[in-house]
Amino acid sequence: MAIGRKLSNYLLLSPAIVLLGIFLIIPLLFDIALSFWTPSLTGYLQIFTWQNYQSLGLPAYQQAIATTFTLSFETVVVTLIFAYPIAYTLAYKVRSPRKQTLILFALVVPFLMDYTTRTISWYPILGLNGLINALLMDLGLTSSPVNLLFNQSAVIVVWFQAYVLFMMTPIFLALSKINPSLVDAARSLGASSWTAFRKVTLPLSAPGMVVGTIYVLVSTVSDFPTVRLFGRGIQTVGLAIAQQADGLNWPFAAALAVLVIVVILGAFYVIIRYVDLQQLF
Amino acid sequence: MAIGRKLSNYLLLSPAIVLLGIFLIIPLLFDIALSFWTPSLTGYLQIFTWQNYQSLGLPAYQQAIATTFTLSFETVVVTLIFAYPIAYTLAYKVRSPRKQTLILFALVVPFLMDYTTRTISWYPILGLNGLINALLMDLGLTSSPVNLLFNQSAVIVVWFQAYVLFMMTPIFLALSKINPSLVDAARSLGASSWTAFRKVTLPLSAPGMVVGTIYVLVSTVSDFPTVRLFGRGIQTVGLAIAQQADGLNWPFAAALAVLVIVVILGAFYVIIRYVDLQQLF
Amino acid sequence: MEKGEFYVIMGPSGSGKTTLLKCIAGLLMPEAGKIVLDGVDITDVPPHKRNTSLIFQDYALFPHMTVGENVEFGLKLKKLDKDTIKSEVKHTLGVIGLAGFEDRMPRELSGGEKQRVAVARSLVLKPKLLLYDEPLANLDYRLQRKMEEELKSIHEEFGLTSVYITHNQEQALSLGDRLMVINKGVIEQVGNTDEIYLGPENVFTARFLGEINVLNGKVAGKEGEFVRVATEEGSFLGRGHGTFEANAQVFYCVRPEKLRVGTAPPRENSASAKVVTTIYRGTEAEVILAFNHENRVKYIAYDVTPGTFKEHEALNVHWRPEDAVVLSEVSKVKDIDIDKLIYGS
Amino acid sequence: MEKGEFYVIMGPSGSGKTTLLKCIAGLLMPEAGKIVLDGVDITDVPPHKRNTSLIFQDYALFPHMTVGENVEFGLKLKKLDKDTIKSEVKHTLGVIGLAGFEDRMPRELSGGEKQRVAVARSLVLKPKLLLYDEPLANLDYRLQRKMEEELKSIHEEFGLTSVYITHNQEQALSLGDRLMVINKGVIEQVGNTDEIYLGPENVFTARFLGEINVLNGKVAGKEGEFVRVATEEGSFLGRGHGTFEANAQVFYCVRPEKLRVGTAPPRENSASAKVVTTIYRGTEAEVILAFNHENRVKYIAYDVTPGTFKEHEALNVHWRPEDAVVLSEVSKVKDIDIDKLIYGS
Repeated sequence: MAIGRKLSNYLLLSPAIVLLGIFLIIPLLFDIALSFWTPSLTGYLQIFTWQNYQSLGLPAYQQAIATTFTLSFETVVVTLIFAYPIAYTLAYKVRSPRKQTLILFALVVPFLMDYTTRTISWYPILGLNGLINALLMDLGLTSSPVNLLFNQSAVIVVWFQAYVLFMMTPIFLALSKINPSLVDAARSLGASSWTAFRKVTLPLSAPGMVVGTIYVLVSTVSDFPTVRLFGRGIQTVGLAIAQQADGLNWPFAAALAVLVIVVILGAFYVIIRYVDLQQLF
Repeated sequence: MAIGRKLSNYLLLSPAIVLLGIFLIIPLLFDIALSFWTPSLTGYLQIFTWQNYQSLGLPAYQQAIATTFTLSFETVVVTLIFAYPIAYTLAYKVRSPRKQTLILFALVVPFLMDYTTRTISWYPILGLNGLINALLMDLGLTSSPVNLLFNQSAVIVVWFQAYVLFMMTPIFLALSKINPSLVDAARSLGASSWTAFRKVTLPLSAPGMVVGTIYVLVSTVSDFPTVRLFGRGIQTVGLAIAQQADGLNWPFAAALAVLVIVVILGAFYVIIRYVDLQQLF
Repeated sequence: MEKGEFYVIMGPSGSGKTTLLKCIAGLLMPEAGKIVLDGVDITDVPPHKRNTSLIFQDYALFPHMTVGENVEFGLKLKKLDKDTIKSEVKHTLGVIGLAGFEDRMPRELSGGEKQRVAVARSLVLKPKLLLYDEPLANLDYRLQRKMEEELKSIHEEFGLTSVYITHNQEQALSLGDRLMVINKGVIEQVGNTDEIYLGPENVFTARFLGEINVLNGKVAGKEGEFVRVATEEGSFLGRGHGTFEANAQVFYCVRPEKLRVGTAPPRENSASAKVVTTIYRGTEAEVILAFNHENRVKYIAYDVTPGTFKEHEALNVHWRPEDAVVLSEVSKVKDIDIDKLIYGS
Repeated sequence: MEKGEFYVIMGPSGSGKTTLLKCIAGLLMPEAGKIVLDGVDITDVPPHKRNTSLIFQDYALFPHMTVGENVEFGLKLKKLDKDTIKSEVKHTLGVIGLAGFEDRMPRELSGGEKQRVAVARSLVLKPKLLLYDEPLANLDYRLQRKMEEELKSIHEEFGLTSVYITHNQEQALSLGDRLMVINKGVIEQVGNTDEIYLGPENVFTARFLGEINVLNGKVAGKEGEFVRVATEEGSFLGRGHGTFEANAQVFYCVRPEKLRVGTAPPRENSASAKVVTTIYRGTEAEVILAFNHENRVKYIAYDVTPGTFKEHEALNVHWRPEDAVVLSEVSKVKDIDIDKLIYGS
């Protein structure tokens, strides 16, 4: 009887598993296979080669890889610095759950903006004739317009706007879960507010920061349109993949994508190891 | 003293609020303003006009709006149907939290694939010489290759793969929060397994379904590259916005974006009203 | 189990109480054995067709339904007509003291009110068997006592056969007609509550049903209906359970409220002792006494004023032979740590 | 509050107990008034410089630290050297019976063990004032009784001045040297525990500290040290608190364990009554009696066997004038529903 039930559970589940396999795993496996095939004018030939991976070693791509992870890492740091205090305020200073929901909802609305429009909204703000330059010149801080677009800072600013919510939400959830007595307990045991925050709140909210970091990392690494629009001349892996794919060199694009997966998994592993060592879960 | 503390809280918070204002609210306001300005060859002139909104009434755009929401709605339905049983199995049949975490993690890995690569992985699967056609012809189910690409179904399939996790995660979280005694209680009060599911589990997991629906809705409406690559000839609002922005008709692109926001907010409102009426929160 | 009875199953955490109850309710399948209700084997009948109803420790009220909808849940599934349902719900809510609460949501109720709704929800179905899974465990002590009285009077009013599981001896003693003590899935003793309280068959049952003083000793002989036990502190008489061989290792047990204290000269079943410490609770006092050989016993005194017992004061303790029980067995389960089972740590 | 005392603050939920404790610990600011410790006004001193330590109801152990790290948390902040810290932690864990638990994580502990770690964590700092916020509320009844004894002996061993808040009258009576009863932020009564139990100043305090029978009546005169009260059921004598005018509305209160039952001819302070219902708990019985005019009282009988009291049986109830209290006030707070405050519903 018990075995029968277990079996029927698995049978019920099997169409779902098959679908998951087709839609999630097969493209991944295909991507890996593709990265070992030979490029051709029509896309690829099913002939094994190491060539695509060897090309990754070219200085241009090493440079792109370095730029990508530097940019992503900087974005993670910036979003973390700004998302944490907002999440903290929302979790601890806004008492009523109703107000919390309302504020979270209000924060989500700007994210409903279409991707393209959100992006073009930045030109009139950061551009040579844009809002900020007008402001700077009105205040007499500069006599001629400053170029605020088309550099790494511009990319980070746009990414910050696009992904800060992905950092804030998990931190907010992690902070909400912390029993407020713990901070009182630390205070009562002789810790100052700051020490209590450092020894109790911060380590207990680390899982939220880890999840937010992963979200931002994954999102920024493959977001090539922003780099194309705001970082002219900057080459990232995501952009390189898009260029290779446009040029029908799919196998090399696939190899670049595999590289990204490996690096992110590596980052996961390091973060989780570190967090686990600190006994946070 | 109490007032002093409150004030210092707000002061501490103010840089964060200012930044949020700049990075989240200003682009939104700018987008709305833009939608009332006059298009010009260089982008826009700050002259008020209703023209952009009047253009929304053109049959071509009405068609695009209808197509967009039909496609998004179908994707929501498909992801819901497949994500629910998987989330259910994960929440109730996989007992150990450790296994749950591992499975969730395994499901996330395919999403680490770069956007471009994930997309091009579908050509060799769905294409005329692709895996599925080879399979169909080997099995003798068809004599000549079937065109599986470049139609609405192809777009939905790709979106399903890209966004099913956004549907599954909130449903999984909502299901995990349900006290398992509730189903036992319903059974013990005379409900069959199916009735217990329908009257207890399903309504209590509705908030997860609502959140998942919102995620998928928002993501698909503005995802124009997938439509461009897999739905040749299909016109959606996201695509139209990108085309107008490319053609430097920013004000009209902005008006389209405002329309999307209004429609999604309307959908939110209806969903939340309905869910609230059923007393689910 | 007889019809109309209030049957209490008692055991420490992890003794299999809840598992047993869920097997009866059909929510779990027994690995072996049969479940028979009214002469019919219901082992393979699904829970919703069993005519049993389980009341949960955590209330398990449906949070998305009003109190009224919770209570009518089972009736609606029986497809009764609307007016009948409405009047039944109203009547039952009245009986449990929540008249007019139909439109409240569970989250608006206090712990005691939630518990009452949970009881009403099962009661309204008039099941053949009402199963209670430690329903008062999450309430505070005063409310527990009050709810005990209410459950007892509901039981008398509706006359439904009830099975109640708990690890709380006070509830077991005050609610049960009949009592089953279980431990790690093994039945330790079954009987009327007062029979078990006064005549436990082993040390586990004795200690689990309330505090009891235990002295180790050896059988010294039989004297009429009593057994004489030689302990470190002297040789005492008590009622024996089972047969006793001379010199067999036994446990000599007396409940703290059965001890008497005085300065009279030593008689049968008496010993001198010193006060170690005293805890006063209103006019009741719990006195820890040490005998000459340092064995400690607890004595409960009623109607005393603080200061009645002084530390190190010498007293004479005595008790009647019929109030002492001589036991040869610790438990039917081997190698258990009774303290751990009782205090859960 | 004196040095070394065990001071209990007792009140119903929402009476401001926890707020008061948090003000003492510095975690909240009082809106008015001062907090003085050892003659120094500490109202504006931040919590970590107060030398007070609070033990929380929900234990509040740091989940990301081992038991050892939890206990040494406060010592490390004092920047003591490592060896001192290690030996202090070891000693304190030994005292509370958790020697060798240093490397366990809080999630691996049972409720009672968590509570002990929470106590150890505060104890190890030897604060001037140890504050307990209902630390036993989440434990089961037996474990509560056991932990009460342990807390009492820890208090005696360390001699730290302690403030303990609770809404449980048993804990208040068994732990406290001195007791303060508060209600909605107002102090109802302060005194030694037995003084308050036997001489409550108003009905709220009387009922809150344990069960008590209350009859409404009018002052009929003074007789020596006693006040005569005319009630529906007769005219009775009792100790009065305060001054009483003739014909003033008063409450005549007797605790259930102070009633005596017999068939002797009526004397002073006696009335005939009928048994309504009886609940047996082991050898103790709780008997509800109805007087001639249907006023009900509770009587607690010790050392009886089930069946001693029969329904509708007529009895004669009597009690000593010094065991009855005549009160003129319900509470210092106006318009309260005592039942709701006591049972929380």
